[in-house]
Amino acid sequence: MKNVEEIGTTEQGELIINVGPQHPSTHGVLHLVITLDGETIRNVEPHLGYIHRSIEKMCESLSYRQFIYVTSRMDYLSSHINNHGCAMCVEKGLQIEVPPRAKVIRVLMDELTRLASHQLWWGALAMDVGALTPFFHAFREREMINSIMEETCGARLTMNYMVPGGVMIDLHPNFQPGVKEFITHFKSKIDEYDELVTDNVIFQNRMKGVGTLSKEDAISYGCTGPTARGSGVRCDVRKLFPYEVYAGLRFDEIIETGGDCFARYMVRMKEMRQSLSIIEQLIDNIPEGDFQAKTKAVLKLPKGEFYTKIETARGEFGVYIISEGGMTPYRIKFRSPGFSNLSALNHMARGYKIGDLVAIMGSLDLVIPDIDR
Amino acid sequence: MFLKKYISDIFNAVGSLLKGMRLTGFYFTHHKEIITQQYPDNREQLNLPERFRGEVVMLHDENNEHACTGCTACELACPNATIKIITKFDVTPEGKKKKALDTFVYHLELCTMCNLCVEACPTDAIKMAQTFEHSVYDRSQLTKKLNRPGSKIREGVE
Amino acid sequence: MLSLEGITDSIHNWLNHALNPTLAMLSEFVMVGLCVITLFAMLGLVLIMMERKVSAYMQVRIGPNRVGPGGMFQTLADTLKLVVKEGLTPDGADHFLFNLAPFVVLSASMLALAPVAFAKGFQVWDLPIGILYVSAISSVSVIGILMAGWASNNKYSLLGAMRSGAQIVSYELSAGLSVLTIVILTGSLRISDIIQAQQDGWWIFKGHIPAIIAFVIFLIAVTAETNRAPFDMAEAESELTAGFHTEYSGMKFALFFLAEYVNIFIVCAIGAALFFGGWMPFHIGHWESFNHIMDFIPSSIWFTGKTFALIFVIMWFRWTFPRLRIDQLLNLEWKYLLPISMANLLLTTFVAIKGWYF
Amino acid sequence: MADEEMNAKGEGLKVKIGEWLPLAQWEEGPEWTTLLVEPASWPEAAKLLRFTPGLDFDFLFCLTCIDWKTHFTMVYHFRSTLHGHELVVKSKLDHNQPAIETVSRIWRTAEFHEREAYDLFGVNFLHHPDLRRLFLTDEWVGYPLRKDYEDPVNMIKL
Repeated sequence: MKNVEEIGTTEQGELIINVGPQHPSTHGVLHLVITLDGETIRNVEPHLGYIHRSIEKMCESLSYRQFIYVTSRMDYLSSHINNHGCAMCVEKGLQIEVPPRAKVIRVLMDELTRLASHQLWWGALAMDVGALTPFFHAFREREMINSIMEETCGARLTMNYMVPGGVMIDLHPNFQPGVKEFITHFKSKIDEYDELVTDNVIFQNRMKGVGTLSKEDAISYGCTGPTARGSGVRCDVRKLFPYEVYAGLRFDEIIETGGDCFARYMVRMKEMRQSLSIIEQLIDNIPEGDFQAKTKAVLKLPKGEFYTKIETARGEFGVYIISEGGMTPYRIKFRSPGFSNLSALNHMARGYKIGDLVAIMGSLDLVIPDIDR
Repeated sequence: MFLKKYISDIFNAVGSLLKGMRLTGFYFTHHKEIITQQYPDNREQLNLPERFRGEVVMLHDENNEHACTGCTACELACPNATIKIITKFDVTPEGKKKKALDTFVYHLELCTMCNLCVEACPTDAIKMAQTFEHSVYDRSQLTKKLNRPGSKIREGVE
Repeated sequence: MLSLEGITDSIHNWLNHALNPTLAMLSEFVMVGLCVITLFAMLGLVLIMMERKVSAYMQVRIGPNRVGPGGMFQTLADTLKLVVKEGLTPDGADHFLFNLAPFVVLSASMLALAPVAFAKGFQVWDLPIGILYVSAISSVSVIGILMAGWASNNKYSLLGAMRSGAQIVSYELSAGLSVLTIVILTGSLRISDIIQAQQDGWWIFKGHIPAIIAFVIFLIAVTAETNRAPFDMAEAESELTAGFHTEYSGMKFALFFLAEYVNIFIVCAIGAALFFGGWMPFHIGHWESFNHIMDFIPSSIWFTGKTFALIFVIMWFRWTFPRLRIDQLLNLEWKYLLPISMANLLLTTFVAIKGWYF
Repeated sequence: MADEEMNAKGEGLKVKIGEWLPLAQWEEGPEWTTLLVEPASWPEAAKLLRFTPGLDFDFLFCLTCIDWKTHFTMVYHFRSTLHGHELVVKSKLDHNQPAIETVSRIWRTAEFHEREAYDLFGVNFLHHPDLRRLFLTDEWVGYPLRKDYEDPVNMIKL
């Protein structure tokens, strides 16, 4: 039998373990090489690229109408918001004024997507720390949102509903009743979420004081979204650089100062309630009118550079289009929130236990296609 | 003081655990809450919304006529080269040559159901169908010809 | 009547009558062995089915419902699949230990079955130190787990096995101490004595506060000792993929699985014997008529009911709680359970000396 | 944010940076205040941008590279979480041997973003702590996001 030295240890006798690319808690094909001293983590090194499709290169050969749908495949849990960001960037280049109805529909869809994404995250996080039941409870509510999406957009996950100038199809007549039913249903269920997971003493012990990220580090590592807001950084694009109708809405930017997994957890839990309130404010106030602005059949962005940012469920998603005036972008850069958040993982996980690594990854809400692009 | 905190800690912890157990206990006893859909059995009750995007189909009326002019707008709109339109030249009664559709080739295996082709079609010749059970035993079966054999363009569609 | 009382005696008498004592004993061995193996298979099937149904209902699902009526034969089908599956041994593994480990684990749980009283007068071996024997044997299974983890030549397995070692060694203590509570009240280690002592009421009622505390600690400790969630450190599928049995497949994996469920059954049977009177019907003091009515329900049904109720509670834990971290797990034992059970032991001694129990 | 306000902020920034970098060059962009930096002076400029009171660009939210066939342009997007102003820094790199000083010690997020740019564009970041391929395998030949990159296997021409 081989001795331990031959099977992968460092000079200090630390154990090197591959977590992933196929591992139950990496939620995809993330590959982490972790160095362990007993149960304690000494180093985490992410190896990326298992589903790198070079979407940025792909987009260079797609027209401005076509490239939007590809971005659903990046952060598939907030595909609406990704599409929205791309559509906004094209509109900025073409100076298209989006009709008010389309704006409201877009915001509604964004918030529903955010809710669905956070629900899945909640279930997956609970599963990571070992409770399997919340996963199914989360999917029960997510299913309602998916059905609403399916009815209006025609698909459940990669909707491709946003087009430059508005949305593809008008809202389905069942949309408003469906969303209202969902709101009443979810309001009671979100309290159950707290009962089942948030208040649980085991869960709190697993999350509190684990994976702390200070405010300075969060900024330096470029963290955005709930990850940074859990460390006390104001970074909600909806508040800092309001787009669409967010400026006229009443909602709070959730800031927690703990910086640990529990703070990030609470940010997302509270954000779900904020999203609910945004949807409530808008659902009865959808203005009448066009759902799409008149656009040319072939879109050509003027020569120049265009950057838009949008708040996805994971953080700030940036679209950077460099146009040479042709039918296709000269270069596109997608600033994905997960990529920057992941870069802080090593800093956060060092010194904690293996079980904590799983909890930290869960609290970062990583979506691997978003990181790999 | 330490002992008091120690004991109250234990009681709070047990209380929070019991709260969770009450919830799972509730679902254990209330079978009406079950949301499972027994999929292959409930095909009859399964109502997919009319907008659901399953695959691209071409609409044919009772005279086996469609509305496709072979303009290739869908082919250009498609991001994945899913659609290939082969055109031919028909001779109109006036003796003029006119471009018409010969074969509408649709590669279902490449399609991402993005609906851009349907949006692009000027004559509403194609639409999205609600079928979703697309599995076949051979990949070549996924390449489909959407216009039916012997079909021709409807009168008056330009 | 479903009562098994006397059946064993008549078989014993008949065998001794027909054969010479050695042969009689040998044939009894064979019969008991066959019974235990059958029981194992049955327990595995029933408990896995139960687990899947319990989890399904708690997770708003239906659970297995395709094979047989209501999915009853699902586990049978799964077992069939596992039996015909190839049992792989990894290249770098220590072949001998790797293949031995599942049998060690299974034998340990088989041995622990000996003193369990299934019904009135239906017990494999009523040895005078029954309780001690069970706690001793149940720690043998950790050797099997360590063996499996080491021999797999897989770092996940090794970590799982090490965790399991630390965990079982520490939780033995509080499990043992909580068992001692009842031993003090009864004054005997023999299981049949403990059950007889509950003729006028179960210990959980008769022993009031100390017994209840001991019961709660016992429940937590045995959940940990059988490696069940929320203490499933050794498996921890979201951290260590599958822990010590990562590399096992086919029947060898099935043996681990089976041993886990049989262990649950045994600890719950012991728990039922200690705190709920085992096969003893529900008796209240000297209400002779009430006790008499209760006696009409056969003792085997009492035993099964109590054991399965306890098993259900342990399953309920699993499908509600998140997993603890390894250091929190040890903290819970050394900072909470152990001091409390020691204090409880003192309290029990005091109560027992003063005779303040019913 | 209104355009006038943005412009005012941009002008203010220009003045402030001009105090520290007298030779600063500006590019007229539609949206951002854009500072052009020579690769040689980038290390000092980066420190200035990060640590000068009143500038405090502590948040590097986007780092990318553009292949202009004749040269590369590194683009850094900065924001100050204290003051809320934003700045774009561009640096022109040689096409044959693109190299620029790393900023991963000033902004930790740059470590990953620079590895990405190295991986996909082949820009050499000097003194980077761990400059390796991030997405692609170590044996990969070429830099996929360059305009002259050809890969007959993985790239499908439509």
